Formats: sequence, C-alpha cells, structure tokens
Amino acid sequence: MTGSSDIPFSSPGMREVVLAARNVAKSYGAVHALKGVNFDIRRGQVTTLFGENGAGKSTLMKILSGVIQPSSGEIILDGESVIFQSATDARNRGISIIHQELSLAPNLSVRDNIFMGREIKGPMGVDFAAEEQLTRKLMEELEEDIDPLTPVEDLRLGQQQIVEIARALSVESRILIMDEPTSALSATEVEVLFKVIRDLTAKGVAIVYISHHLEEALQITDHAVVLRDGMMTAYAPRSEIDLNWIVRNMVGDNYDLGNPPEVQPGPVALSVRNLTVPDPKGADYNVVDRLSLDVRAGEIVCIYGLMGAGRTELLETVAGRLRQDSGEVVLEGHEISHLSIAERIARGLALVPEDRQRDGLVQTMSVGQNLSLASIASFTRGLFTDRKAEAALIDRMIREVTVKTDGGGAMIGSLSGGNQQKVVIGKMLATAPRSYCWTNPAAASTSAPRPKCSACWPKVPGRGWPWSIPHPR
Amino acid sequence: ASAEGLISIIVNDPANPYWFTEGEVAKATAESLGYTANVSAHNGDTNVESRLIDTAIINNSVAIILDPANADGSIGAVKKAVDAGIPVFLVNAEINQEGLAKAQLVSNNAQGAALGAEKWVEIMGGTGTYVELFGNPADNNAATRSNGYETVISQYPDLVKVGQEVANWDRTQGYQKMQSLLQANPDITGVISGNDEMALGAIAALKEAGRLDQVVVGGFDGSPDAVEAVRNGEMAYTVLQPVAVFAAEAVRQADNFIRTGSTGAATEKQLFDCVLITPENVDKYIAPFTLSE
Amino acid sequence: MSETSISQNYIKRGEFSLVRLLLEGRAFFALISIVAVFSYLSPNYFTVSNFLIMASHVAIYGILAIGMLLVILNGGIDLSVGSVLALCGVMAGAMMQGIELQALGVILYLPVWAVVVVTIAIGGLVGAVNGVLIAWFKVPAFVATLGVMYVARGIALLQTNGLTYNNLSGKPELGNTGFEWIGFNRLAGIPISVLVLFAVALLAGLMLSRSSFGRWLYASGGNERAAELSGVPVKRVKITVYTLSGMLAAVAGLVLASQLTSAGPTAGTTYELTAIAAVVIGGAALTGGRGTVRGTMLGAFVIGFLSDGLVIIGVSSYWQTVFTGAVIVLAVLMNSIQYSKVARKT
Amino acid sequence: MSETSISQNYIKRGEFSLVRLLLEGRAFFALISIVAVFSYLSPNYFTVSNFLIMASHVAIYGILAIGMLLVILNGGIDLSVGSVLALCGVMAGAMMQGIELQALGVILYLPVWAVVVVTIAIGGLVGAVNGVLIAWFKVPAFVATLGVMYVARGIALLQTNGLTYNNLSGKPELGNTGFEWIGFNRLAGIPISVLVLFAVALLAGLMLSRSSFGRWLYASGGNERAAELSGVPVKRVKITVYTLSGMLAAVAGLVLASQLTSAGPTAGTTYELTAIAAVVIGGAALTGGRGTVRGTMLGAFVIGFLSDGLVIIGVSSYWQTVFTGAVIVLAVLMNSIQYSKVARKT
Ligand SMILES: Nc1ncnc2c1ncn2[C@@H]1O[C@H](COP(=O)(O)OP(=O)(O)OP(=O)(O)O)[C@@H](O)[C@H]1O
Ligand SMILES: Nc1ncnc2c1ncn2[C@@H]1O[C@H](COP(=O)(O)OP(=O)(O)OP(=O)(O)O)[C@@H](O)[C@H]1O
Ligand SMILES: [Mg+2]
Ligand SMILES: [Mg+2]
Repeated sequence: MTGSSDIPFSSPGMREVVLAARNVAKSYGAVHALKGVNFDIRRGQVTTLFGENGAGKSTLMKILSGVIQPSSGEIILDGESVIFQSATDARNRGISIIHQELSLAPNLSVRDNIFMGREIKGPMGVDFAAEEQLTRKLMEELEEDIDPLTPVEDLRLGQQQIVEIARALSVESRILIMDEPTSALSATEVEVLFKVIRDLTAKGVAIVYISHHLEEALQITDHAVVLRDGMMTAYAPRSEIDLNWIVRNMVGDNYDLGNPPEVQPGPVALSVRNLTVPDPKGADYNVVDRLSLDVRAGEIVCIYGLMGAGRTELLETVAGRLRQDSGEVVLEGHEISHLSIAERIARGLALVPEDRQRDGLVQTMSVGQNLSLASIASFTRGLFTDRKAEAALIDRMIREVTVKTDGGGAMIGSLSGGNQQKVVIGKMLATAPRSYCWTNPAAASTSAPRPKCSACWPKVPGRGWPWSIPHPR
Repeated sequence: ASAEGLISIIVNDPANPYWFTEGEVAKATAESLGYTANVSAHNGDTNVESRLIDTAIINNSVAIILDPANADGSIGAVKKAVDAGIPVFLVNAEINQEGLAKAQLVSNNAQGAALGAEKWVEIMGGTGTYVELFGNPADNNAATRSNGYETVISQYPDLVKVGQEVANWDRTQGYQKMQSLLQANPDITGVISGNDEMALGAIAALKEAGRLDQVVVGGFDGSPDAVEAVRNGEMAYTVLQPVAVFAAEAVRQADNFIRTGSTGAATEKQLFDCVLITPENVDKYIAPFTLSE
Repeated sequence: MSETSISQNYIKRGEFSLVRLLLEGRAFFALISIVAVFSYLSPNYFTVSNFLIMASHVAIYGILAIGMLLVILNGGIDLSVGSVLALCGVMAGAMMQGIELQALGVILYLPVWAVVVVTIAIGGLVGAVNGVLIAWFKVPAFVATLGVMYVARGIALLQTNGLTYNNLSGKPELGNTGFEWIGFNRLAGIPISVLVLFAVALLAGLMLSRSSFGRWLYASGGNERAAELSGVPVKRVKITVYTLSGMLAAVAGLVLASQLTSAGPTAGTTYELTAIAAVVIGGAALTGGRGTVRGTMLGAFVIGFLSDGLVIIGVSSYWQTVFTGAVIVLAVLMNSIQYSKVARKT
Repeated sequence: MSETSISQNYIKRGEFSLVRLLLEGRAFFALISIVAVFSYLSPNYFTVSNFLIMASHVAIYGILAIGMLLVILNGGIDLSVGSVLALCGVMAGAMMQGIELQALGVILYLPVWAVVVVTIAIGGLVGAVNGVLIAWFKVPAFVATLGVMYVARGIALLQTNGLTYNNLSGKPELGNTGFEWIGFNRLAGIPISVLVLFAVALLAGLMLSRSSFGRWLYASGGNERAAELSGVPVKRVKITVYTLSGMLAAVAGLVLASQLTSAGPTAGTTYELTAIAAVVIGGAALTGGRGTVRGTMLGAFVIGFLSDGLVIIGVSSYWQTVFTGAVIVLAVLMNSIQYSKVARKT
C-alpha cells in the first residue's frame, strides 16, 4: 500500500497541478487494480503514464475522469477534494477522456457520435448544420478526410479512433486524458495528433497520455510516471528519462530488450498468385487486384500501404473470411482457396484480426474459453471435450503469452485492454500455426509492449514459419 | 331466375368443427341458391370482425351471415353493415340489441343446457361430487350454459360442485385443468363441460388417471369427435346444437329478404332447440351436426 | 446485406428521392406488389374508399407499431401493448359509463376530452411501470413486459368481469357525447383514425430525426455504455420510450373502442406480434439503434393491405394464414436479393 | 446485475454446491416460494402424484423451451415452435390414420416407431427451412420464424380441414398400436413424458457443456464474427440449432398428441411465448451467448408449477392471469435484488 510513499509528487518550480490523485486505490473483488497511487496532472504539460499491460493505467484514468469511483483515496481538482458522480459530471468540470476501448455508437454518423449527449440546440430541435460544421472543422484539424455523415461502422478502426479523439477535443476541456489514442493510427496520423497536442498544451490544457509506443511517447512527454502492479514505481521529468529507464521501471530489473534472432529464410511457405478480391460491401471495384506475393518460412513480410489500400482485405481473404474472385492462395504447396476458415486453421494458418472487440473476442465467454476457441478439435475426444486437456492448454497459453489474469475462469471483460489483445494472439497461437496473418500489430502492440514483444517474437519464429504483416510504423 | 350477388359469411374459428360446419353449410346453401359466397373468420376478435364487415361492404355483398364475436362488442360492426344498406343475419350467438339484424338465429342454449343437465343428473343418480369446465368467459354462451346447468343441478342437494375452471373452449386446457382438478379432488364422480372440446380433454385426463369408468362426463355441441366418444362409451352424452339447421335457415331467410324484402320469419330472434345425443340415438348422426329424422 | 441497407437509409434520412424510395426495397416493393396483385384479382380493391377503409384498419396496428419502434430502437421490446390497448379501452369505457364516487354519493361523468386525456395517462402509467422495471430494476424487457402483459389483461378482465362496455355514446344531458367521433367521422374525406396515425407518425418522425431525444434514443440503442459515458441520460430515455409506447397503446385503444363503439377486455390479443412484425419488416433491427418511422409505416401497411386483400378476394382462412406467413418472409427476402444486386451496380 | 450473475454461473458451471444453487437466485427462489406457498394453501399440492402430473404438463413447455434455449443462445428466436408442434401432431395423426398411396391403390400403415421418426424428421425439416432462411438468406430470425409460424399453422389447418384427428390408437391387426404409450404409461411410476423431458434436458446439457458443438454455439451467440474467424462454422451451427428446435417441437407435438390421444391443428397456439419466457426466466440473455439448460428447466417449472397451483387452489381465472404476470416479474426481480446484496458482500 505504501509503495508510492517515497515517490515525490510535487517538486518546486513545476507548473501548477490542476488535477491530482491522492492515495487512490481500486479493487475488483480480490483483484487490486490500484494500490494507493499518487498522480499529478499539470497545466499545459503532457504527463505520460507508462506501465505493463494490467498495471492499472486505464483504471487510474477512469477514476480521474469519473467513469468509476475509487475504493479509497481522494481526487483533488484545483486544490479542492472532489467526488465525480459520473463521466458527465467530470466533463462538466473540464475533464474529458479518450477511452482505450472505443466507445462509439456504430449505428450513428460521425457527427452524431461526436455530439451525442451534448447537442447543439437550434430553434427547430438539434442544430445539425452547426454540428456538421464543427465536425468538419475538427476533421480538418486532424487532417482526416472523413465525411461527418458516414456511419461510424463504415469506418476502419483507425478512423474510429480519430472520431474518439475528435469527440474529446470538441469538448474543449482543461484536462484531456488519452488512453492509448494511437494504437490503430498510422504514422502520419500520429504526427498530426502530436501537433494538435502541442497546440493544446500551448493553450494551457493539461494532458495525460498513455501509450505502449515508448519512443513515440517520449517525443511529446513532459513528465513520465511508471505504474507497476497498481503501484507507482517511478516519476521523473523528461530531462531525466530515456527508454532504458522506462523499461527498467516497467518490468523490474531483469529485463532483456533482445532482438529477434537471425532466422535463415526457408522455402516458400505461403504464396499468393494473381489474387483478386471484390469489394466486400458489393461496390464495383476490386479491393485487391491481381496481387502476387511469396512468403518464405521464417520470414516476416510487412505490407505497407495507405489506408484503404486493401491490406485488411488481403489478409482476410488469405484467412478465408472473404471470397476471392480469382487467383490462388497456396499454403506449403497446397491450394487452399476453396477451404473454409476452420480447414485453413487446421493446416496451420492463423489470422490475428485488428479489431479485437469486433473480430477477436467473445465477450460472453471466459478468458479460458476464448483462448481455447480456435483449437477445440485438439482437445475433443470422441463426442466430448476433454476438460483436463483444455485446462492444460489454457494454462500453457496464459503462461506463453503472459496474460495477467486470476485464471482461465475470469471473464474476458475484466482484463486490461492489452491483456485482452494477448488473449486474441494466444487463441491463434494455440492452434499451433506455422503461418500467421497478423493485421495491424500496431493495434496488437497496444498489448505487446516492446520489452514483452521482444520476448514473444523470437518464440514465434522459433516454431516454424511466421508470416506477419504489420502496418507502416 | 337464379339469384346473384355475394353473400359474406363470417364465422368464429373454422379450426373448430362446429364453426367449420356452420360456414360450410351456409356456403353450400348460398351457392345452391345461386349466390356466390365466401367464408371468413374473426376468431373471436371484435376488431377483426369489424374489418371483415368493412371488407364485405367494400365487396358489395348482398347479405352478411355473421356469427358475432361478442354480444356487446359486435353491435358496432353490425350497425356499420346496416348503415351501408346490407342486411345482416346473425347465427349461433346473439347481440344485445334488437332491431339491427334482420334475424338472429341461435340454438336454444338454455334449453340445451337444461336438457344436458337433466340427462347428466340422471346418469349420476342424483348424487356425487363433480367439477365443471367453463368456456371463454367473454362469450355469453359460457355463462348461459353454466347457468342452465346450475338451475337443474341445484335441485339435487346430494350433487356437490367441488371445482370450476375456465378452459376457454380448448381441449389442451381442458386436459391440463382436469388433471389439476383431479389432484385437488381425487374422488369426483362427474364432469360437466360447457363444450365438447373441453370434455374431450377431460376424458383424456381421466383416462390417463385410470378413472374414466368411475366418472360421468357430459359435453355440449354434438361435434363429430364427441359423438364418436359417445359411441365408444367414453362420453355419457352430448347436446347437439342444430348448427347445420340454422346456418342453412339463415341463408334461406337472407334469400327471402333479398327477393321479397321480408325474411319470412315471424320474429327477429329465433331459437332452435337442441337435441340430446346418447348411446341410444348415436347411430342417427349421419353428418357433422346433423341427426337424421 | 440487410444491415447495410438500413444504415444507408438511416444516414440519408434527411433527403428524399424517388430512386431512394424505390431502393428502400423490402417493405416498399412488397407493398407495391401486394397492391398490384390484389387490384388485378378484385375490382373492389383498387378504389379510394377501400384504401381509406384499409388505412383505418392499419391505424390500430400502425399506432402500436410506432410505439414499438421507439422501444425497439432502444434495444428493448414491449409485449404488453395489446393488453394495455385493452385495459385502456376498458378504462375509457368505464369512464363513459360514469365513475361512482361512493364517498360523495355522486356519479361523475367526464367530458370526452377528459376521458381521452385520462386514458392516455393510464397507458403512460402502465408504460412507465415497464420502464422503471427495466431501467431501474434491470428486469430484462422481455420478462418485464410479458409480466405486465398478463397483469394488464387480468385487470381489464377484473374491471369488467369479462364483459364488454357497449354504450360509449354518452348522453347530451351529461355533456359527454362525441366518443364515436374518432372512429366514425372524417375530415376532408379521410377517417379521423387515419389522420391520428399520420399525426403520430409525423411527430415520432420529427422527434427521431430532429430532437436531441431522438439522437439519445438511437445512441443508447446502438451502444448504451458509450451513450451513457457521453452524458446521454440512458435510464430516462428508457423510461420515456416505454411510457410513450404505453401512451400510444392507449391511443390505439381509444381509436379501436371508438371504431367498434364498444370496449372489451379481450381486445388486442397478440397485437404485439403484429406490431413487432411491422417494425421488423420496416427494416428495424431487434438489437436496437436501427429503424425509421417511414419503414415501420410501410411495414404496417404491408401487413394490413395484405390481410384485407386476402379477405376481399375471398381466400379461405387457412390459405390466408399460409399466405400471410409467406409474404412476410418474402417481403424481407426480396430485399436481401434486391440489395445485393443494386449494390453491385452502384 | 443480472448479467454478472449469469456469467458467473456460466464460468463455474462445472462445479456444484448447494450455496451456488441457492445463489443461482431467480428461478430457483421463485420455484421454492411457489411450492411453499401452494403447499401451504392446499393440502393436495405437495403430493407426489401432483408433482408428477405437474411435471407432465411442464414436459410440453420444457421440451419446447430447450429447443428455444439453443436458438436463443445463438442470438436468434424461434416463433414457429407452437405451430410446428401442431403441424407435427397433425402429421403424426394423419400417419396413424393411414397414408393412402393412390398410385398403388394401397393404404400404408406405419408402425408407431416409424411414425415417431418421420414426425421428428418433419419437424427437423421445418426447422431447417428456418435455419436456411436465417443463415443463408439473412432474413432476421424474428421475421423468418414468424412467417414459418403462419405457414406451418396454415398447412396444419389445410391438412385436416380444421378438424382434429381423434383416433390415434392404431389397430392391432395393422401392427400400429402403442401411440398412447408416451402420454399414458409410466416407468417406475414416472410418466414417460417427464422422462422424455429429462432425457432431452440431459442430452442438451451435455451437448452444451461438453461437446465442441456446444462451445461453437456459445461462441457464435456471443460474437459471431469472432467465432467465424476462429474457425467456427457459424452458418452450420445456425442451421443446426433451428433444426434441433424444430425436432424438439415435433417431440413436444408427439407428447401432447399422445397425452390427449388426439391431434388438432390449433394445438400449441402462443406456446412460443411460454417457451421464451421459460428460457428468459431461467437467466438466458436474448442477445445470445448466455444461458444454461438448468436455468431453462427451472424457468419452465416455475411457469408450470405456478399455473397448475393457481388451478388447484381454485383462484378465479382473471386473478390467475394477474398472478402469472406478477410472479414472472417477481421471479426475475428477486434475483436482481438478491444479487446486488450478495455481490456487495463478496
Ligand atoms: N479503390 C477504392 N475506391 C474506393 N474505396 C476503396 C477503394 N479501395 C478500398 N476502398 C475502401 O477502403 C476500405 C478499406 O480497405 P482496407 O481495410 O483493405 O484497407 P487497409 O489497407 O487495411 O487500411 P487500414 O490501414 O486502414 O486498415 C475498403 O473496405 C473499401 O471500402
Ligand atoms: N471490471 C474489472 N473487473 C475485474 N478486474 C478488472 C476490471 N477492470 C480491470 N481489472 C483489472 O485491473 C487491472 C488493471 O487493469 P487496467 O485496465 O487498468 O490495466 P492497464 O494498465 O490499462 O493495461 P493495458 O496496458 O493492457 O491497457 C488488471 O489486472 C485487470 O485485470
Ligand atoms: Mg488500459
Ligand atoms: Mg486495414
């Protein structure tokens, strides 16, 4: 409980603290997500919060923005102790938050999502024109070409994240909390966001920033705070920190950044020939047009491209979710384009989708059941599943991808965002794949922060022939 | 010259053999007189009934034969047809307002109930405990029949009613409610039912409990299934409603009215007496709801 | 595919064009085909007077369906509307007979406008009970409204002892005449009940597309948590939609009682299914957040025009059952096929 | 709150303890209270023979409810079960009367076991039609099964021309006796229909908790896209659950026909609502992915024991309606309150 007591939380000469947490703790049943944390947010500065998956970062931010109430401790706003009744209450006092998990209504347009709950009233009900105007301006500011009237469900993940950001910006609050705002963004989009952040800090807005892209975060941070297992382990201004310092404080002393081992590329494992995929929504063009590609065993192939270039569609076609018009997909010498997803999985092909909420997890099931979902066949004996074999598999995968959970029986929703992503990865690893289609591990690296990543990546090639397709970052 | 025009026949629920016969007989009679006819059903819903009347008006029917859904609730619908200049002939059930329909031809439910109850008392030997299955309470006939039973049976103090359940004219409900009633009153020796379907349900329940031989079951309607049960000795008797008779008669009166401007009957309300069907006369039952003379 | 079409309708709900209407598929095509087929089969179908009569039949289902749409947009369901319709009809009937105030020894006769207001208030109250059970006590909507469906029906039966109120005309000397006006009169040749339906549809449409409440409703139906975090008063929205659904059921009950000039406790049995069917045929998703008033109205007209048409051409009632089912499926199926083609072309 | 409780049950469904059973709340408490209250009110309620009779009534709803549970776990709904029950009963009845093969000029009498098999196959076929409409043609489940509900009912009516098959006993000389066995006989004092219910429940329970199909079902109900990407054959799962639901409706139809020794085309009207209610009272979520066979059985028993109890103590039928509604809501409400307390303590 007192792990944070020796950490200074205010030193002279710093800018004024606008929002602070004092000894804040939060437990969910037996899980102590936060164990007495002190945390300061300063006017016109960016405070970055680092920590491994499940360290308690999101929990702390939710408390500071009124989404959940702390079990104990105090929140101090402008020097006065306050209790936020709700997220709206906090928003009315000038605090807004970009959630790690998207919180958009997919059926509504971009404009409606940005202004829901805060309608601009006109003489005839809602003033849609004004809202549209403002939405357009926000999109321009974020250099994003999104029509305010597009339904959010038609946007790709990164664009949805932009909408979240735009919504938080539109509030014009004094304190802006960003919980992994860039996990699905492209490098250019991140640049734009950073520019926006600098403008805001110049205007005196206090910003909290959470990211697993450590180098990236270092570009804009003014202060860094590191959380570990619900306790604050380090605190320092920008001038005193570097990558090494962060990682050491995040994972403890015995860390190893490592590098992916040198693997000699083997024979061609996966080969795509003249693949043509029509637009899945039925429009009149091909999202993938006569594409050919070879991937050798042990090789990591990155596919770059502008957004909407068809990378997601390519991988989803290889994995079997989308139907191709023509061309062939050959896995280890066998043509697989006529096979179902299940058959492709059985042949050692795995897809890790980019949107874990939509494509990755079954929210009604436990961690263990999610982990074992893709490999049920491996522990089915005759008619029935073998519980022992399943439990063994689940335990192995929890250890292998290092999911922080109190066991396979926990509900998937009780995991931190990164740990949920690890479950998605673990689920596919459990099928013992020899080839991977990995869409946007940028989103995945939300979960697999660099140090863990380096611990995890080498293991993957070690098994055979990985094939991974990250986004350009 | 043969008559022409459409006669709209609206019955309650053609999935019940009683109303099915009503519709079919009326239709056959109308067609034999040279009319075209169509049969539709309101299933006891006054709103549907009102819609069917509207459609009959749209179709320029020359007459409407209606089995009203509700003694009070159907008045508006009948009024609407009358306002549109279409003569309405009510069959099987009445409405609580005279002077609207050209004729109301109904079986004499009170007489039928008394007839049935007397037979039932006779077979019971004037003593024992019994339960009653009651029809859909929104239907006047349910109360009429129940009161008819009550009037007769209350004269025999040794006949004790130990239970009464609403089974909505339905066989499955008759079965399940009878089973529960048997649990509460295992020693009953009689069941008197507002219609045949509920009685047949009760018979199945009694069979299942192995008590059918000790219990007298009386029905009402004279449906083919019930007559079959009477023949097999499972049902003691049933009361035949002369539905085939008055359905045909209603169409004939409609025809009279169309041709001559008068129904030919003395009064608007015309009661048709019910007949008892017992094992003795069961062989005279030659067609659904028809007893040979 | 059907999903896409709905969302497309939704985005562009502000605009209007013939092409779009044609593309709206599903309900619209079904309606056109129904009218075409029946007009061909019966000379009496394609007449103004028949359309007006059919529209007045649709009014009952349509009014219920609009209330149901609000509830379904919220991701809920309201099984109690049929019973509430009956209860409110019966209550209006009882008030028209006069309320005996035993303490004062007088019988109170309310003027018709007051009867209407009180009846709608009763409907709203029952709806609010649904809403409170669902929003505060977290009873699943299906269970809460199923329970209220039974309770409301039971109260209606107890109130009249199973009988039907027959005399709703009131008496001139009591100053409470005029109840039949809704069901019988016409304005500019159009039955009042049809005008009521269109007024309700118009108001609901405006509310959904123009007011903040409308957006709150779509938002909380699409993602309740997100809406709540954005400051949408999701509980209040929930209670409001069920209250509105109850009030609209009361309106339907009044219209029906006045059309039939009687009010019975068994009215409206299984109308909830018809109302839900109209909403779903009209393109709304039962999962919430998607659907329009226009679609729902089309759905209600499809069902109403179909069932009246089958009666007019004199199909036997068994075949009516078969056709009703087949058309409901086809109406929606046609849309899937239609859409995948159109989508390719654009 | 209810969400939490369900998920907790589900995770730990392997284990079993009295405390957990008590905590399972909702349906279980309601059942205990119902039994307690009625036993107090009537000496005839708490007897073995009454429980067996009540259980044989529950059998019909229970069998339907288990089929419905599978469909609801998949995130769908099956409104056609009541009609399929009637259709299958009528088909079995027709086969017992003999099938006239006009080409050959003979009447075919199937032995009872063959009638049972063919009837279940017919139910499965109708279910498969539902499944194909929903999985391949993307017709929303509510619409598809609503349509099939009408069509199946219409066919049943047409088949018998509205009449009821009364004689299902068969004839010894034709070798097709024994149909009443299901409805009338007992094994070890327990009615066959109850044994059928428990056998179905056991099989369904095993399938859900132990087989890969069960896991696929929960997964595709919880998140269809994620399940599909994990290699779950979601379309096949969908078609299978509707087929199973149809087959179980056929079983219920056989049980009912054999209890009544007659088969009519109007049997089972509105049973779909009762089946859905049993599933939801039993803790399943209509959004799919959550629910257990045990809960559904409890739900079915709550409804059955309540309605029979009201008959036994002789409550008037209007009050029966009111009580049924109130208890359905209370059963679920109690759970919410119960759970929020328990949750506080841990
Ligand atoms: N030529 C095109 N014209 C119009 N729209 C297109 C075109 N190509 C792709 N799109 C649209 O862009 C969408 C995004 O494509 P896709 O998801 O494959 O892009 P991506 O390369 O994976 O990009 P991201 O990095 O955003 O995931 C497609 O579904 C399609 O609707
Ligand atoms: N609703 C909940 N119920 C139970 N445990 C929870 C719940 N929410 C969070 N936790 C637990 O609290 C701990 C902290 O979670 P939190 O989401 O704050 O982590 P995080 O630092 O944001 O991680 P990530 O980088 O993966 O997003 C985790 O162990 C998580 O399992
Ligand atoms: Mg987090
Ligand atoms: Mg992509």
